Amino acid sequence: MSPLDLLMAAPLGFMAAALMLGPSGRWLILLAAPLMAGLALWLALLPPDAAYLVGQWDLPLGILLRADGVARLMILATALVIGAVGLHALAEPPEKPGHAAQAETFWPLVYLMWAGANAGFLTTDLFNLYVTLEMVSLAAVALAAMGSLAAALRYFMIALLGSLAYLLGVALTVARYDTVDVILLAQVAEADLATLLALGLMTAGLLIKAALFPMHGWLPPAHAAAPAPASALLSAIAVKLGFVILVRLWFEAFAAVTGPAALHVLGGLGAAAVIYGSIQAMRQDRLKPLVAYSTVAQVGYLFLAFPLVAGTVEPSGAWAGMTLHGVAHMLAKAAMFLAAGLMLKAVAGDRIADLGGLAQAMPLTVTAFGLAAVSLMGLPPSGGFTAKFLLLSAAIEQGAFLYAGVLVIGGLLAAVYLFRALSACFAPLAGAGPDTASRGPVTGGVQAVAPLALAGLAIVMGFAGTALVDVSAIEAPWATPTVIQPEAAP
Amino acid sequence: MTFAFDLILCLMILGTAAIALFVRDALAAIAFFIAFGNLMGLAWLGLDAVNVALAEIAIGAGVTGVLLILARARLLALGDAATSTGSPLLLRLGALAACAGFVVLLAAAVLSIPPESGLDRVVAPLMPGLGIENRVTGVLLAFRAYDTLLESFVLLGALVAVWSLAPAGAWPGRPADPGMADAPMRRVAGTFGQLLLPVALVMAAYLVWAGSDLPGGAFQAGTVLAGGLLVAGMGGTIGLPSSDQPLLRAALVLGPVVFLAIGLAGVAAGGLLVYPAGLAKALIVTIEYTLFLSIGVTLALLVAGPPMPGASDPDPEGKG
Amino acid sequence: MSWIDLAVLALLGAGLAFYAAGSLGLLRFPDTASRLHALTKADNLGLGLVALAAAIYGGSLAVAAKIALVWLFAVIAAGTTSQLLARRARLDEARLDDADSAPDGGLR
Amino acid sequence: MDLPLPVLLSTGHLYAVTGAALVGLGLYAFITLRHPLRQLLAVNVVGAGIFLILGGLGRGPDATDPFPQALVITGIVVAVALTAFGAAMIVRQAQTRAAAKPAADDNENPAP
Repeated sequence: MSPLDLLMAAPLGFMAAALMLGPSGRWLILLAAPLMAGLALWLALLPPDAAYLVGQWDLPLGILLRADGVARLMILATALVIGAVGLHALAEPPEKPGHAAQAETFWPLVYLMWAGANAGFLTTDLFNLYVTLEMVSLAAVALAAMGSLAAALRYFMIALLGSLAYLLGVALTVARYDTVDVILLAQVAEADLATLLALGLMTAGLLIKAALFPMHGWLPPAHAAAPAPASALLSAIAVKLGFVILVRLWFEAFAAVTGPAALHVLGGLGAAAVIYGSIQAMRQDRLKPLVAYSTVAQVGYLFLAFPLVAGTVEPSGAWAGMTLHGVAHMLAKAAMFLAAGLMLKAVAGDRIADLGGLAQAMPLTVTAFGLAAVSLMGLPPSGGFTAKFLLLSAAIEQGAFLYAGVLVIGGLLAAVYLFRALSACFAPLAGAGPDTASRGPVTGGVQAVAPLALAGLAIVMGFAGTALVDVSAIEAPWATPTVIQPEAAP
Repeated sequence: MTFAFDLILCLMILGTAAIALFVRDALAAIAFFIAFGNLMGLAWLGLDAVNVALAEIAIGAGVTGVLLILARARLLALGDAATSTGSPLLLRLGALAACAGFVVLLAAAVLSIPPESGLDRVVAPLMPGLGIENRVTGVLLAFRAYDTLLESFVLLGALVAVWSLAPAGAWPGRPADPGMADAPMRRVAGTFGQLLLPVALVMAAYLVWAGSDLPGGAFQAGTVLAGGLLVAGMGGTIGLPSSDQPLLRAALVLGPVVFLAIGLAGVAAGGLLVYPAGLAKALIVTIEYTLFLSIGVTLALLVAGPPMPGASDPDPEGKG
Repeated sequence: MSWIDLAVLALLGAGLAFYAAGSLGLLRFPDTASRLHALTKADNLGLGLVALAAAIYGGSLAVAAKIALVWLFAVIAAGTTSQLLARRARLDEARLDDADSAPDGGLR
Repeated sequence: MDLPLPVLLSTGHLYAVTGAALVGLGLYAFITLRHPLRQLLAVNVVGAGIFLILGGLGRGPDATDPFPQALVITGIVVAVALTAFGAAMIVRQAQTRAAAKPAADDNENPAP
């Protein structure tokens, strides 16, 4: 047994078990959360060259699973996020009142997303990635539909278009190179029309899934309307798989084909996303759209890092900054959506102005929101700070002052919109509002601890900086080209 | 097949596609889509890909067609005729220019790649080790079994996603009856269903068995089973099952779970989805038989849609 | 060209002629009943002739038996659907006589 | 019965180019059509076009590559799964909208 297969098999097993158990399938999360966290930890501690061929069928035909640094960190963060979100959802039902179907189907869908995300982070096969992408997208749309059917339908249609663009790119790649393996492609890819079109199509499709500006239109309504646990999973997991596939494409499979100009297009879109998303977040009156637009901005940083990684011969800093930013955002944003959900349940409205008095009424939850905000703003000491610091140093080192400026301004803008929400919590009750007694219970319990734990982890990441940087470098494409030599087929 | 045949077929494919996309009336569009799917099946025959031809006609034209017809009927009952309405001229012109340019680019890229069966050379020498002849089945159930394993869970997940749409108060429950409301029509369809369901079962079982060596396989067979179940359901031969029936749930997860279990058992022989020497064919056939059953039931329920309130029990016998 | 090829060609030609006639009837006849009349009669015969041609061309009893099964099921399916279509058409006519009413699901 | 047509393209390229044209047609329809059910149909046409590109370019002189064939079968199954979910969402949305409207018309009950 190896965590490389169990990380995919266990959630699928839980999915089937949840379907068999029906309404009581929800309790499975008590088993799944620690088990998956253990498996993810096991994966993180594997020797650096951990990889194997499924079924021992050799490339180019077979499928290689590989535990590189990105996969290790993403899978660990996924386990922590889904585990915490699941425990939260156990205590705080995710469904609309009376929707027994949602209460029951929530769990198999979560496990499907879990399996898809883990399988996607581990595989180096572009077609296999298509299937995992669909696992995650399907679950994501269904979870979004639990909040608003209209927003989910829009998300679905756009995601479908993204899938098709990606699939068309994969089809051209298969035809051109007779392989869809990232590692093999890196050795043979040439800059001809078919290859460039394939890369362009795959990139366009994945940018839709990753919700990079200006393809972000579907995200705010879907994420804002979904139930809090679903929003947390959408922002933390669903968006990240698209990003990781893009990393595989741009820095590995087609690294020899991509030019600096194209990388700067991605970086420029990322920079625009940071500014645009932040400004939109500042303009929101309601809490969940604010948090959703913050995702649009935070996704921008991931792509702003692309030219920084490619712009130097020693990209370990920028690479780690990019990866750690992804991880920190997963933890912090999931924490923030869960906290926001609890806060909105406690007050009557959904506006930021309605949050007055919550700091006294539910201190744990507001603390979680605040800690997550610290990481999202990039204040020390937090994972967000480590990531942004690494990116900023890379930008300054390379003389990319435009990107450096966006990094700084983005942090400031995040501070503006997040402090607005936070200070609303500390504001006294609005005069004519309901009295404090009616402001919901002072929730302790798992539902309040889960976001606090996630936000705490986002902060603690800041203290584990060097260790995480080392993990992120495992089998990174720019590192020493230790070509993976899996055991040959019998 | 000659070039002339291929050319005429391709033109007919494009023609039916264009009508299916742009005709005003939704039912006409779906009818042409089904014709388009059947012609696509012919195209796959022209490409000597019989496995895909079967899948395309059964799933691409058949199941998708029924799915769309049923959705259109349910929309029509709500007063939504799903007619295509024109969009602004400027949008159409812009889209036309963009799509035409894109097609030219795509066609140029396609023409720059010489058609060849490159991986056939890799697949062919590996087949004797599996003990089956059908290379496509070999790829689906051995060399790329991991894709197929995940895909079987995608299908299951799609049904869960459809179920999640059940309105408040309808869970657990049955999908809205897709059957004929008119009693004489129901009788006619019922007679046909009684005849077709056993035939479909036999036919599907044969398709799985043949799929080892001849064109066929679990997906094609599952679709045939789904077709039989649907026709039987429309005629009232079998009642639609309630979403919480344990037997139904077991039928749904059986195939994917057996596949997963065999995959994990492979670890004993060296790794995920490794088939021990000599056992490959037996394991593949086991996977395919359980998978086809689950696929059949899943596809039928996918077409039927989410449980709805007031979908009463039309037939107490439950489902087959 | 052997006499078998000739027979196959002749059967195919006759089958296609029936199909063409049936399609023409479908397009030109005024009401559903007569359209169905043209379609089912001509198509069943056309299919029979084409199937016969294919069976002869296949040259083995096993192939011929399979084609016979295909033909049988196609005929049963065609019979069923045309009955359903005819019933549907009658219901629609009755409803039109009743005066206009709410739109209704095509499958019901 | 070879017609005196010049063979402009190999069989594989002919089908692959047809696939490319289907992708373009479907994409145009997806952009210009307003009704989600029609968009879903357009998506299926685009998918069929992509599959045809895969199949056509896998067409060797004497065999068609089983690898793209298997990918196409996987793709067809994923497509029908997504189409079913999409159709169900479209119908449910229409039903919720009809139920939200006052019962002015007699289409109130969410019939199949």
